[in-house]
Amino acid sequence: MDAVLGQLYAGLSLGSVLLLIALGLTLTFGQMGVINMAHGEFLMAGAYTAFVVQQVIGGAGSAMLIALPLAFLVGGLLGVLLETTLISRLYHRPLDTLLVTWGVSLMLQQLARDVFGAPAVEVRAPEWLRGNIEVLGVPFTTGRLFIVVLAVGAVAVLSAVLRFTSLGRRIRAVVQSRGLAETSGINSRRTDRVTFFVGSGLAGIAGVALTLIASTQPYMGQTYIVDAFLVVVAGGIGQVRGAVLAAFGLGVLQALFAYSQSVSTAKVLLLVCVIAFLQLRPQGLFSVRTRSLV
Amino acid sequence: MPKLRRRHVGATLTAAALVLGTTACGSRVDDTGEASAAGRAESCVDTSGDSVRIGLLNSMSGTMSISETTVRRSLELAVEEVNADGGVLGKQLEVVTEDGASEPTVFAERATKLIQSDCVAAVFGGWTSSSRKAMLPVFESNDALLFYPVQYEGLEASQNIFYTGATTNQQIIPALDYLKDELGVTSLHLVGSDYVFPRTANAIIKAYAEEHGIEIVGEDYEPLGSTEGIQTIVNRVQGSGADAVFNTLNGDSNVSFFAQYANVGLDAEAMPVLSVSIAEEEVPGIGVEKLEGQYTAWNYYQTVDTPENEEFVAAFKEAYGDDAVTSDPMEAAYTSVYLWKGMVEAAGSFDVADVQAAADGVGFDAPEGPVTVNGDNHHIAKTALIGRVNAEGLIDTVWSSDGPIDPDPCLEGYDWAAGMDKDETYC
Amino acid sequence: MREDYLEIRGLRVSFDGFVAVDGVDLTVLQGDLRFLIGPNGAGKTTLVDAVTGLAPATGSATFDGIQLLGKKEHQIARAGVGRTFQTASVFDQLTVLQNLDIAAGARRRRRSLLRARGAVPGSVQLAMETTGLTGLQDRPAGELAHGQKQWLEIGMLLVQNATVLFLDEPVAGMSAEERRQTGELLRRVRRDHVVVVVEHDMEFLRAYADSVTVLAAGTVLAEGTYAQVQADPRVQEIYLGPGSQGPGSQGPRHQAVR
Amino acid sequence: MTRRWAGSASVLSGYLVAAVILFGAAPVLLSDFRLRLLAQFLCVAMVAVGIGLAWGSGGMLTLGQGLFFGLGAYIMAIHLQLSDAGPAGRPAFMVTGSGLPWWWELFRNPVTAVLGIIAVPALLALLLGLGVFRRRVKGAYFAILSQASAAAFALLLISQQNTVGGSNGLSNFRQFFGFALSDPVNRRMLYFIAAGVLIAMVAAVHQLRRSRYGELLTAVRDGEERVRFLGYDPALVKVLAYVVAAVFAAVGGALFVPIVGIISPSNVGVVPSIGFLIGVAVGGRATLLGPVLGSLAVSYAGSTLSENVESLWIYLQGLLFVLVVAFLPGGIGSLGAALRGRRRAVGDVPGRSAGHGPPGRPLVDGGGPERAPAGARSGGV
Repeated sequence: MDAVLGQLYAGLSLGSVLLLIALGLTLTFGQMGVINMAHGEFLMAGAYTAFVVQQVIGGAGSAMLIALPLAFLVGGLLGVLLETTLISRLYHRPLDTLLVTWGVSLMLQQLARDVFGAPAVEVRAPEWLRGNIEVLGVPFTTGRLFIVVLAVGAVAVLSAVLRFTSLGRRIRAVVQSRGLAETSGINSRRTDRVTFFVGSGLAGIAGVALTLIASTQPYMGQTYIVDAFLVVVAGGIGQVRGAVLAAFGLGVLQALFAYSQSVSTAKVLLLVCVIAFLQLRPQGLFSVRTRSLV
Repeated sequence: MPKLRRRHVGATLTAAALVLGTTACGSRVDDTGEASAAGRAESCVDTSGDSVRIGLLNSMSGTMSISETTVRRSLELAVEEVNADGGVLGKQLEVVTEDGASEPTVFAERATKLIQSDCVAAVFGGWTSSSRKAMLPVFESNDALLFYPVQYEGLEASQNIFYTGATTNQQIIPALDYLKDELGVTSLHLVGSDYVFPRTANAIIKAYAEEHGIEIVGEDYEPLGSTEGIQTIVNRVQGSGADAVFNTLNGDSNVSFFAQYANVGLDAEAMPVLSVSIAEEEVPGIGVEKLEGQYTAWNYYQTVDTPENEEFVAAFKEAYGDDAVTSDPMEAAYTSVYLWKGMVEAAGSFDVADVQAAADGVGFDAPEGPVTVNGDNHHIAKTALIGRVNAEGLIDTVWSSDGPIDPDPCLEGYDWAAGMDKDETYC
Repeated sequence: MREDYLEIRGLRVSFDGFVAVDGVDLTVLQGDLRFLIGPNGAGKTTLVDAVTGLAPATGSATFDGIQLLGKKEHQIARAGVGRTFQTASVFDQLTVLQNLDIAAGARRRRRSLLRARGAVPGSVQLAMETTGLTGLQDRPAGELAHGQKQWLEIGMLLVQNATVLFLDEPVAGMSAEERRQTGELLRRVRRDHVVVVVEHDMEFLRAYADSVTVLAAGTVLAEGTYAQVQADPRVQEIYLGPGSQGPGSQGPRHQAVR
Repeated sequence: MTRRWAGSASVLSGYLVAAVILFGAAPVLLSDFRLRLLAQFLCVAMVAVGIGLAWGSGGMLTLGQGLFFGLGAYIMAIHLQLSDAGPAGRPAFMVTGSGLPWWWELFRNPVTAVLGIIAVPALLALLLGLGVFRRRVKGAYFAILSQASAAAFALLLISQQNTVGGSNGLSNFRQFFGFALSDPVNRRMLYFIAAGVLIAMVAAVHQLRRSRYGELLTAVRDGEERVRFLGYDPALVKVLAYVVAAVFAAVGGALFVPIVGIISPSNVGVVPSIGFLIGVAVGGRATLLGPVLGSLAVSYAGSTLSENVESLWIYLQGLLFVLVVAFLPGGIGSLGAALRGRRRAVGDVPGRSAGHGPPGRPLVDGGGPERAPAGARSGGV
């Protein structure tokens, strides 16, 4: 029982990490058809933001709180920079954005290496994010709990924005039909930029969260990007609820496989599951009925 | 028109086939019986001038560059010292550097280049087992010399490689002795990265444990560079109730492992972790407070109290800044240059065969203490040290073996290892 | 000569609860140039989609005794039912000849696919002559004028050996002269094909339609000759009446389903 | 017609030049070391030829060719290990393993090994391709799935320490079908084999491209939905190109093993799989020779530049990807044509203008593959 509960929690926390990364991806993928391989490097930028903030102000507790919004800003600005300089030229060639952003990600990794050095740097977790809360004899580590909360919060805020604000309505309109949205007076170019900002900003936040459980080093983004894309594909493009279900589903599945088999086998099984799943639902869990995407 | 074109394509292919056909076939394995005897390239090492070339082959890019950059630095430091001291056999060492790019095939390619194009007398470098395995056939078929500076899984003894890091009986087995005798451990959980060193080390540990009545309560592997399964692994470790953890995780997985380990409320008191792949330079990235009090097994620490080490650390800090730390692989690399120098001078020649013949018994007062080359298996006798991480992030020696331990890469001196599968080429 | 006909009975298409086509019956005979009209959202294109396999539907649509519903697009095409699209969708990178050759080739034996094309196949030659594209055979389709692209599409239908042709707004965006030529082309084609044209252009309709079916809100509102349909008060009310869309109006191309 | 003539003439002279360089000049001018390196590059170029067909002509961006490269390489490596070990022998590396896995035995025989190198990847590609293309998974979905499959394959290999050497992979081969690998004459023979195979592959793709199938493949790339309504099943059309690309990658991998002397999971994962694409993009994905030449140039640049200025090559690699894909989707070869095209058609859509490539074959503009004809699924109700 303990073991099952512990593994469910492991799955939940892994799912939260994947969700934080995949949320931004699914937004940009859904709205613009852009596959941003540099998304992982925005995550890395967020993690290094946390490191820099900690170096500057020292106190780990306040540093984490300052780093979160700052990392959102850093990730977002990097995203907008990428969008305006390169991606905006490639909207009609989605597969090419994949390759171009891969090139960007290579350069960003090397840049991080040259600036911060190759070895991992330490971002100390604040006092209140160390240790655990024990429930039913299972230790729920507060650091991972924080990530779960962060992910749930991000989903809540994002859903609220999409549903209730005019920005959200614009985004949904563009996702469903770019042409129609444009003819009804929505500046889709500006909406794209805002979406990219938000999506990349979320990666920045995910980066800060990752410093609690993983090492902060130039290649950290690469470790997660493939899994995050699997979440996007399984969830259905442009679907927040799909991403949520897919992230937690894949997270829990992986944790259970890892417990019963081994960690490596778990990842292989996971991929097999996703391919099998796409046989049943090629559009992912949820799909938007659009006339532009065939 | 299409016909014309097809005919030309056909002509090209025929030409290709002709060229293939007329190429005289080289020796067949059956012809000579022994493949390696055939057509070995002649050495092109030039020792006529007042300098001689050596190659430094380390990963300066890619994931392994984190560790290998520091090895490169200590190699360069040693070469500088040797040159300042008059060189080897009166010849200055001229360094040719290459990047292994954390990629075994690149190691093989660059090793070939160093031997065949740059005509170096010896190559120093490599870190991962896969890089060594990739280079091994290159050095054997070209009959050249590689000095490999990292502790590894043993069970190999090529005549063209000198292994200046520890083999398993100089690191893993003393660590197990320590856990059993000094800490009274009766059950162990094995945690490692998913690659050859942890898997082989754990095979040895399991054989040892069976002989000495230690229970292995769990064995988990995390893919290299990954952190996603760490939470599951720590869950399992905590649930296993083991007396101690034997940790062969490599690199960044350690960061995640120790953070999670501390967060679920485990520490060195509750369940000590003995790591064999965490050295001084990894400590800051993991976090000193998470590691404090945990154990490591090596043959050298920065805190080792010998006059040679005092000089080594001082020279290193002078060259690379006060924050620079020294570690076991760095020291082993530094030592390897001096050992080669000793062998060449004992042989009075740079020739590979002469150096191999003169290698046995060549010694050096290394920073870690006295070391001696074993001419049979090309490993070196060295002292095992168990250490604990202190509050400054350095490692203090808490136990050491009685003097240097003779290298035994094939574990021939251990009855309990007799049943293990071994590489018949070398063991 | 055998008379082919397309027979649709009780066709129903719904998307997420919205019924786009609601119990349509339609019979089109060979030699009859049938026009399908109706206001935006009437279900014209959806009907074509359903019969050609793009939209899942219930009911029945048979041609030559073969049930078309439930088959995959390429199987329906092989059964002899072809279509064009509102936006000309020819292969821009390929030449006119290549476009037609591909359209003509679905029944070729697999092995012949691996060889290069030797001489121009007769059916392709004929189609180029019929559509007036002979002189342009080596021109990439992407470089053709708008009208020429539409003709190329029709040509592709012809060489495809389709007996039932669905044409979705074939004259949209064409000049008057191009429309006339297209109309003549359709007249030539109808003799040995079942032809259904979805069209908004009333002038064109009046000039070339043999018969007209009016759809509204997913059902058949009226059917008959142009004059009969025009005289129908219900049709006038929803479509041709004063104040509604005049002749030639095409309406927006992309209407939302919901 | 004249354009066709010009095209065939230039392609023809390309063959001749390639044959002269590969069989004549290179072996004479290059040292053994450089020749070995060139042979290694030729193996990578074989993968590129396949990608050129699948991606350039067929629009399938396959980010997982490492999977097939690895399959071919590992089968070859297993065979070489077994021949080294002698009849009924066991390869030396299996130090912690218990016994020889049964599937190793399949590749002990040289004939079954060669068949396996072709058949295993072909079958896998057929199954994967049918599963994916039948369900109309394409574009980005397909790219991501193929990438994930390469990642999973690498992980699987790493976790199989006992059977395929784990992260160390397989190495230390002594012979190639009975010929000693330490003999420079035999190494030269390996180079000639690689060169011959590469030229044969280019010729095969050449024939495919000018065949009706090639035209059909391009049609599927530019309008998969439209092709369906002409009575073809696009899944079958795509699967063939995908299988051919897989087999080419596998053969490249199989020859890579004796030439380089090692195969390990780091040669098959995500990074090397994308690495195969750089050369194809640089050389011009939709041209016949672009993928080969681009791949060779990129391999050479990578090897030369990183020999001493390590980080520079990483930046340059990234920059190449960005500049070529974003601004020259037709590859370097289309640079001149792109400039001319831009001058000629001022009002042209950016990105499309790069489409007019070398004479003879229509060259894809970068936008072609993914842009389905808008009409295919649109239209009012």
